[in-house]
Amino acid sequence: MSETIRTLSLIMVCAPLLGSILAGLFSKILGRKGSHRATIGLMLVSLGCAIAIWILVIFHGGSYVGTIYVWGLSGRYHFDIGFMIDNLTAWLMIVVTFVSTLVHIYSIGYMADDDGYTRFFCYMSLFTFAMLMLITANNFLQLYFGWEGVGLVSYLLIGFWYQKETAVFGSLKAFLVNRVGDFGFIIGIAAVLTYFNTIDYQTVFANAQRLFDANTTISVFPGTHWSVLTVICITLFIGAMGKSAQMPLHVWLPESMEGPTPISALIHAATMVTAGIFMLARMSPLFELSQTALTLVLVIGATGALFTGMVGVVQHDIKRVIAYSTLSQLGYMTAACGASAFAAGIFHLMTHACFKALLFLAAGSVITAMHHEQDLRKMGGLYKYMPITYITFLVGALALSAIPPFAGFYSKDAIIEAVHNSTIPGHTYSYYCVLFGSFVTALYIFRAFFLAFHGKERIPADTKKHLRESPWVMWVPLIALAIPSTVIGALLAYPLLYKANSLFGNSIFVLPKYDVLKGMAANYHGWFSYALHAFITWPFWFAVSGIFTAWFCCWYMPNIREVITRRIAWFYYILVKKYGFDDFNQIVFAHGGRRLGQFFYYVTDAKFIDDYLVNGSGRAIQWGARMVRRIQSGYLYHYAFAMIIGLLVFLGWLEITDTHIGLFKLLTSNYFTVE
Amino acid sequence: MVFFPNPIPVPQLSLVLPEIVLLALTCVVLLTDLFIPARSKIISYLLVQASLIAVAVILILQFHWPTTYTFSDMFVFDKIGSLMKIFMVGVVFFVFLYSRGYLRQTRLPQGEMYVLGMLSLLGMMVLVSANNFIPLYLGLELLSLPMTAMVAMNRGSGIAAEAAIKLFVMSALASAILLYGLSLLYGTTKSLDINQVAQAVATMPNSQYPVVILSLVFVVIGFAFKIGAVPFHMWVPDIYAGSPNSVVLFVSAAPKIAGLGMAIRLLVQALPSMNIEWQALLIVIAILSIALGNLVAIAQRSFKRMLAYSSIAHMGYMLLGLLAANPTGYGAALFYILVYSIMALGSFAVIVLMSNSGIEIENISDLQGLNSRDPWLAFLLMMLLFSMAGIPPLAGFFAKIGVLEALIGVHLVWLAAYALIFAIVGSYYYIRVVKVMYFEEPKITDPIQYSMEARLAMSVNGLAVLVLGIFPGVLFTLCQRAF
Amino acid sequence: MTTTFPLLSVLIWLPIISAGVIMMTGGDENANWARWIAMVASVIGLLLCIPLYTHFDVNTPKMQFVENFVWIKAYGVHYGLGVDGISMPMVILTTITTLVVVLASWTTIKTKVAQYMAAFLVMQGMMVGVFAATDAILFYVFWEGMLIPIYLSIGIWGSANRSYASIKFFLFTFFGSALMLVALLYLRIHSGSFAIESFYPLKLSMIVQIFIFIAFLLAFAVKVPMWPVHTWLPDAHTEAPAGGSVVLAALMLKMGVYGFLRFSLPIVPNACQQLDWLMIVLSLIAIVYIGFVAIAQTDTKRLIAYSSVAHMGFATLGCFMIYLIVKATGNIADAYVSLEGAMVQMISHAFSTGALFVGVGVLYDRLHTRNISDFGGITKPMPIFASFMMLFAMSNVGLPGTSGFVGEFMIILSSFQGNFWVAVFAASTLVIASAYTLWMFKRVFFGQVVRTEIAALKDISALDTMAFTILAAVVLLIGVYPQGLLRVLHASVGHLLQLAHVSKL
Amino acid sequence: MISLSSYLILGAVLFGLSIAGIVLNRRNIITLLMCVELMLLAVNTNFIAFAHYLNDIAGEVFVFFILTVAAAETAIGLAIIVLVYRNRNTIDVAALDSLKG
Repeated sequence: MSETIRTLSLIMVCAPLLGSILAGLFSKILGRKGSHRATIGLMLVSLGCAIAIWILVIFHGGSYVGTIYVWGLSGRYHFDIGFMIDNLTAWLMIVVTFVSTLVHIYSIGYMADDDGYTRFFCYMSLFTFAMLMLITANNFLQLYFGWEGVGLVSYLLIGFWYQKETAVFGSLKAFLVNRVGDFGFIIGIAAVLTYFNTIDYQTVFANAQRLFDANTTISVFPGTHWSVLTVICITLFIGAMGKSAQMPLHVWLPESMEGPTPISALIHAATMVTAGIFMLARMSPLFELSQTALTLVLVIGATGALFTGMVGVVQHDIKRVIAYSTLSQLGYMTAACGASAFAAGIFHLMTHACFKALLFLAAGSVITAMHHEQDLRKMGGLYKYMPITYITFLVGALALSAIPPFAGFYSKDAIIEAVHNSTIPGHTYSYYCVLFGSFVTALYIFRAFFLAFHGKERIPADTKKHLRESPWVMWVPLIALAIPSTVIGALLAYPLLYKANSLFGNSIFVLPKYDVLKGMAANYHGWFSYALHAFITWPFWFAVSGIFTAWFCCWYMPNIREVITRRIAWFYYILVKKYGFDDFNQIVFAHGGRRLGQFFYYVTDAKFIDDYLVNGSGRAIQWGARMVRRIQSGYLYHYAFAMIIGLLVFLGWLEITDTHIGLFKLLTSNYFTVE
Repeated sequence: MVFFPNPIPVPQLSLVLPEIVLLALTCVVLLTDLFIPARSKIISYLLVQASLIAVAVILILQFHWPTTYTFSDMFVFDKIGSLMKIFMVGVVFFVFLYSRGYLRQTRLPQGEMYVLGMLSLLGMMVLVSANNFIPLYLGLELLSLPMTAMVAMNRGSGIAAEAAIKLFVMSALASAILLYGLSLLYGTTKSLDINQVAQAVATMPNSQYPVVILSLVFVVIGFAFKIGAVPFHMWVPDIYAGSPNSVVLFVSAAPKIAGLGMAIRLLVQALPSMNIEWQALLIVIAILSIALGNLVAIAQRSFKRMLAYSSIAHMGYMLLGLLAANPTGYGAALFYILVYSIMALGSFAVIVLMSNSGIEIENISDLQGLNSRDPWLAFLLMMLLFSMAGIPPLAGFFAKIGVLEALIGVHLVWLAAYALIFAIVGSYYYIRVVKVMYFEEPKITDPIQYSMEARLAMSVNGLAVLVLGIFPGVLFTLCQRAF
Repeated sequence: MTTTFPLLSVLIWLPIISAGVIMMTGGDENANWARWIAMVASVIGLLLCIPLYTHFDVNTPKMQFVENFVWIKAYGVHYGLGVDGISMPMVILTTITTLVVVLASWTTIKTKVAQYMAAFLVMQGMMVGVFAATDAILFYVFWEGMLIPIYLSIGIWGSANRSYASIKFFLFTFFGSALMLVALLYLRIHSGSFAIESFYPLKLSMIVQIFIFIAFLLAFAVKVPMWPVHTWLPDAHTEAPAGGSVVLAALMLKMGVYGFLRFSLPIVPNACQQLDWLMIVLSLIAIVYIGFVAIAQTDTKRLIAYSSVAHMGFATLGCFMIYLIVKATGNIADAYVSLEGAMVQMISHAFSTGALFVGVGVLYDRLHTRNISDFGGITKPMPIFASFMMLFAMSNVGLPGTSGFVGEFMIILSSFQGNFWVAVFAASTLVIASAYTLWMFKRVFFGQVVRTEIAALKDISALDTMAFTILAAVVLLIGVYPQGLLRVLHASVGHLLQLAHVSKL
Repeated sequence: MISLSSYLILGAVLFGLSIAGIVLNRRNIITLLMCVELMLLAVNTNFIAFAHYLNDIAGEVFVFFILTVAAAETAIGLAIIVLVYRNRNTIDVAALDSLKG
């Protein structure tokens, strides 16, 4: 069976690559239709394989770990390209291929008028390939390959409209911030190689406990002795912070909304940004052994969950609202991992992938209908024109707000509960963050919902004329996503989270002392009772009050927003300024880096080294040459004088050093033997 | 009183055949030249070249003969001398070849130039074969005096006259100093014969050392003057700059070889036991020459003056080989000077050839855009310049390697490093000339016109540094075996 | 293995002889002849590399394809050629690069075509000579001899400030190698032979080793170039014609690192160990400091030039991390990654940076400017070109899947084994390199087309596409399957590591 | 009897005087010519003294050669001085500085 899985995996991974190559290199031959047909067809192949693997893995207990080919051998280390197909991977590949396929289809409609149509499909398939490489990796090298690969495509896609200044700026920013994360990530990989002498997952995981027991430390700063595992985990987590947009490396994600909307759905909501979460879950055997790292993960995640959500409340761009929502939800997932509820994190990842992709695509549907107008202030009352979009957006919003029985409820509630039950340092703070976060979540998404679909119509007249529901290629994916957004929570909560032998199998490792989900499992009695139970829990009421507030402020009494804004102007200002992260980065890193570079270049390099040292020595030699040249005065007597001086100096020197006899003595003594 | 206790043995005239032939033919040329009209000067030219070829052929045929002393040991026939003579004759041959067109154009007297040149050549040949101070001195003077006359050959030029008087006074001073040294040496050793002097100095009581050192300093100065090493170099730039180009061509190459020959006779063969002392002197002279030559050359605008300073620097490098005071070093120095003579010949030849087209080439800027005007000539000059800078695979590089290896062999690593650091400084002015030739556009675009045989000679000359660079082995071995 | 066919000699002399033939085609009226002869010569060169690769025995560190004749008996100089795992890839690199240069210069060079092509073919031959020489003097001859054609190519076909740049380049490199010659002569006096391998077993005292090390360091550091002797490079690269920049970046710089591997490490291991901190610090300065300098550039070529310095910093870092690694882990086998990483980094850098230079050359040829601010929106009129450039930029940034990644990855990973902070500083290139590369890319290729000249541009020609395709293929191939390269290195690197750890006191 | 040293000292003094003459004289080239002759005479003194005291004839022979050469030298020197005068209308040593640097 493992051979079958191997073959299927290979097909699954390579099909999108092939699609990408076809759409990229042969677009002239294939044309627009041919390109999207090829890529979508191959995506379907990939999806089919993913499903087949999923069935094999989940229901038949299959797995595959092995090398596809040797990437490089060096010394006693080998770097391979290989697959590790287990339960975790199986779940994720379903998510990736599923969402990706839908987004491909959706893009036919969304990108219909764009010049870069084939290029777009090429990028998307390439992305899918990279993402699949990432999740199927059996070693850190391939993980890193996928990691950076998705980063690249993300960069390309954010800057897809390369003539738009904000888009290219956003793409550059996204790449650079991601690179900061990768910087940590590669250090983490280096540490893994150093201390485990391999970068294969299996060996690393198998030896983690031993390393922990041996209490190996590393002296990063002189005098400090930090546990190696902590250092590894924290550096790896820095990578995750970049990719999964955790504070303070979250700044790129809102900018990434400059890309086409399907991309926002696919990359910046459903899949790529969750790579960090996947990595945390994958590395659970390491993270579990470092409480420090877990605390960091928990606190950063929880902080992000609350504070980025709050920024979402003041955004006017519909996509940005959802983008901040993504940040917030990523915070939840991270916090879950920090609380050792990796399964909950992954589960939320999955539900989030569905409902967030749904929200984005729905927003995209709105945006196309509005002729690429994204400002919420110019919408309103859209429900009349776009019923399907309206309904599906509502489903997404409910799922996001964790209203039972929608999918988001099961995953998010589990996270909040897990954080609550966690025992590691920082859990109390984190609990309040995620708890209050659920209010914020409901507030911002329903604010957007009400502003867009309800209330007064603020749509420009000429847009209104053409306002209608999107074509079927666009709404079919919406429905296809709305269904799982509704049901998978109820369906999968038990088998994934609470079942004794969960569907994640042993791909996630949790130490008994941190196993919060196990405790929660005791209170879980089926999806329905769990949903009912929600009515007596805080998160639910926070969410409901969030919805209510949004309704009150945005639909029922829209003018009150003005009042509130004025009352808490300073707070509003902080939120609008996004806590100053952007300005800080712009001033300190972007400007500072450039200034530093200019200083190095103009002062140290050009002035000091090149002008003073290099050309300076040249000038010194020329000056010396001019000086020495003056000796050649042209006067005969000077020439003769030089000669005589030379004669006398040589004479004096040799006579004195050689014989200690003065010239006078020489002339007066009888040195000449005359017989 | 019996003046001749022993009858003088009959000298082996065959050994001096080249000198005799040269002298005889010089006389012939002198006479012929008097009687042929100006438009038929080609006859004397051909005669001169033919006689040089004849001399060269004799020299080559005699090359394998063993070392022999004759004329009461006043004359020595050995490999060192033969090798040097072959090169000197060859160089002079090329000098005349290049000069013909130039002399015709500038209306300088051709016949006189040839005769004086041949006499000077004769002086050089006598000098390098001398085994006694008397022929040595005579050779030296026979070399210098015609040269002085040649410098003054352009009778209408005040600069040439100035150059001539400077050369005259300075060389008179130098030979007087040399003679003074020789007189003291004679006083201590009671002989003018080089071998006997060597013997006498080797077995001399310590008390006489100061006098020998005194004479040594004088002798070294005499020789250092001849090759133009610092601080006895002052005449070199002025003479190069002041004389007609074809004379510079003559002055720059062959006499340097003779200068080394003189050093070998005087220092290596007459004063081998004083090697510590003259080594010390030569180190100082070499250090000064290398530094001053390379430095001041940078500040020059005149191409001839620049080459003059470059020659000073090159003499410094050559001395590095000599001061190693072992056969390897001498061989390396000999190789260096031979290679240098080719390089100097070639680079001055370019000015001579370019001067043909009317304008006198004086400044570096006159070479502007040579690559566009005459790519081949530019290429050859570039080869020569890079060779002088010591860039492989050209002959100059192996010449440098030879002397440096000799130096390192006697543990003077610091001196080798010093020499190379100044070689970098020196390379600047060579590549600056290449820059002017290649990277700049010419102001005058006319092609350069010169005769076919000059072109051929130039090619041989320029490619010689490449060929000698790729196959330096034969010549180098010859030089090494000479000692 | 030994063959009777003098493959290496042919690789050296075929281009040089072809250059002679090209020179005979004369002036620019026969430019096409010159181009075609150059093309044929370089293609033959490339084809000859196929047997070089396939017949190469990867299991031995010994020199292969050996040719050895007495060249100059009086000096004891041999015409000794041979390649091992370290030099063989370099030879192939040289031939590929030359072909690319010929293709890329096909239309851009319009004056003195014959001389241009000849210069580059001579360079190819000499560079193969540098990498294949087993005799120190032969090595030196090629090493220095190469200055002549490259000097001329910068000076004749370069842009406005070419004289200054070419002279600076020449003096810098000449300055560096002068003392190396002294060191080589010194070694020869002691070993009695100029064969490089005869220097390896020499016993040398520490002080002597340090002197020799410094002599070598000057020579190689200038070529690499390492901070602070790097300032010739931005000028030379900027002013050189596209082909010259490519050869400089792709090959000349490699000679420096190659020198470290062939001379410094095995001949003076104790001094290397003693002074490895110096090399590491200089390498890190190159990576971080030069990275920042690159950010400040306003000239595309200059930016890429500085990025070269930074990338070569990785190569030198890889070379000299070995002592720290072995000290930390106690196992020589651990140092392989670092050294092999350095090798891969060199080769990869050759292709990606070379390609970027070709690219800038393409733009310069059309727009006659190199200022970043004069560009903008190039992607619109030249999508194919932009795609290629994106690939090479990404390789420059070190994206996995491209060749640029492999070396950096290996070096960062292994330097961690030696020292945490070294790895941290080295890894900072991830951010810095992407900052300068992509920021430039953004300003050149993205954004609105503001100038009419840019809007009127046509996409690259078939020849350029061919050149880029060759480069892109190699970049991707190494990125995806570096083992093809690593397997060649393995035995020789192992041998070198052993030599580098034998005490010679 | 006059000792050898006395002759040598005479020679040295003559030599030194002539050198001083060359170095100090800034006016007339003719003086230079005379100084050169004087130097050769100093050398001749040395040779003859040595030849006499060593009882060796070679030194004296050498002196003859030196005298002959000196004559030739003077001839050439005077010719050049004439040339200088013709071209420059002066034989001032200090005026001969157009070649320098």
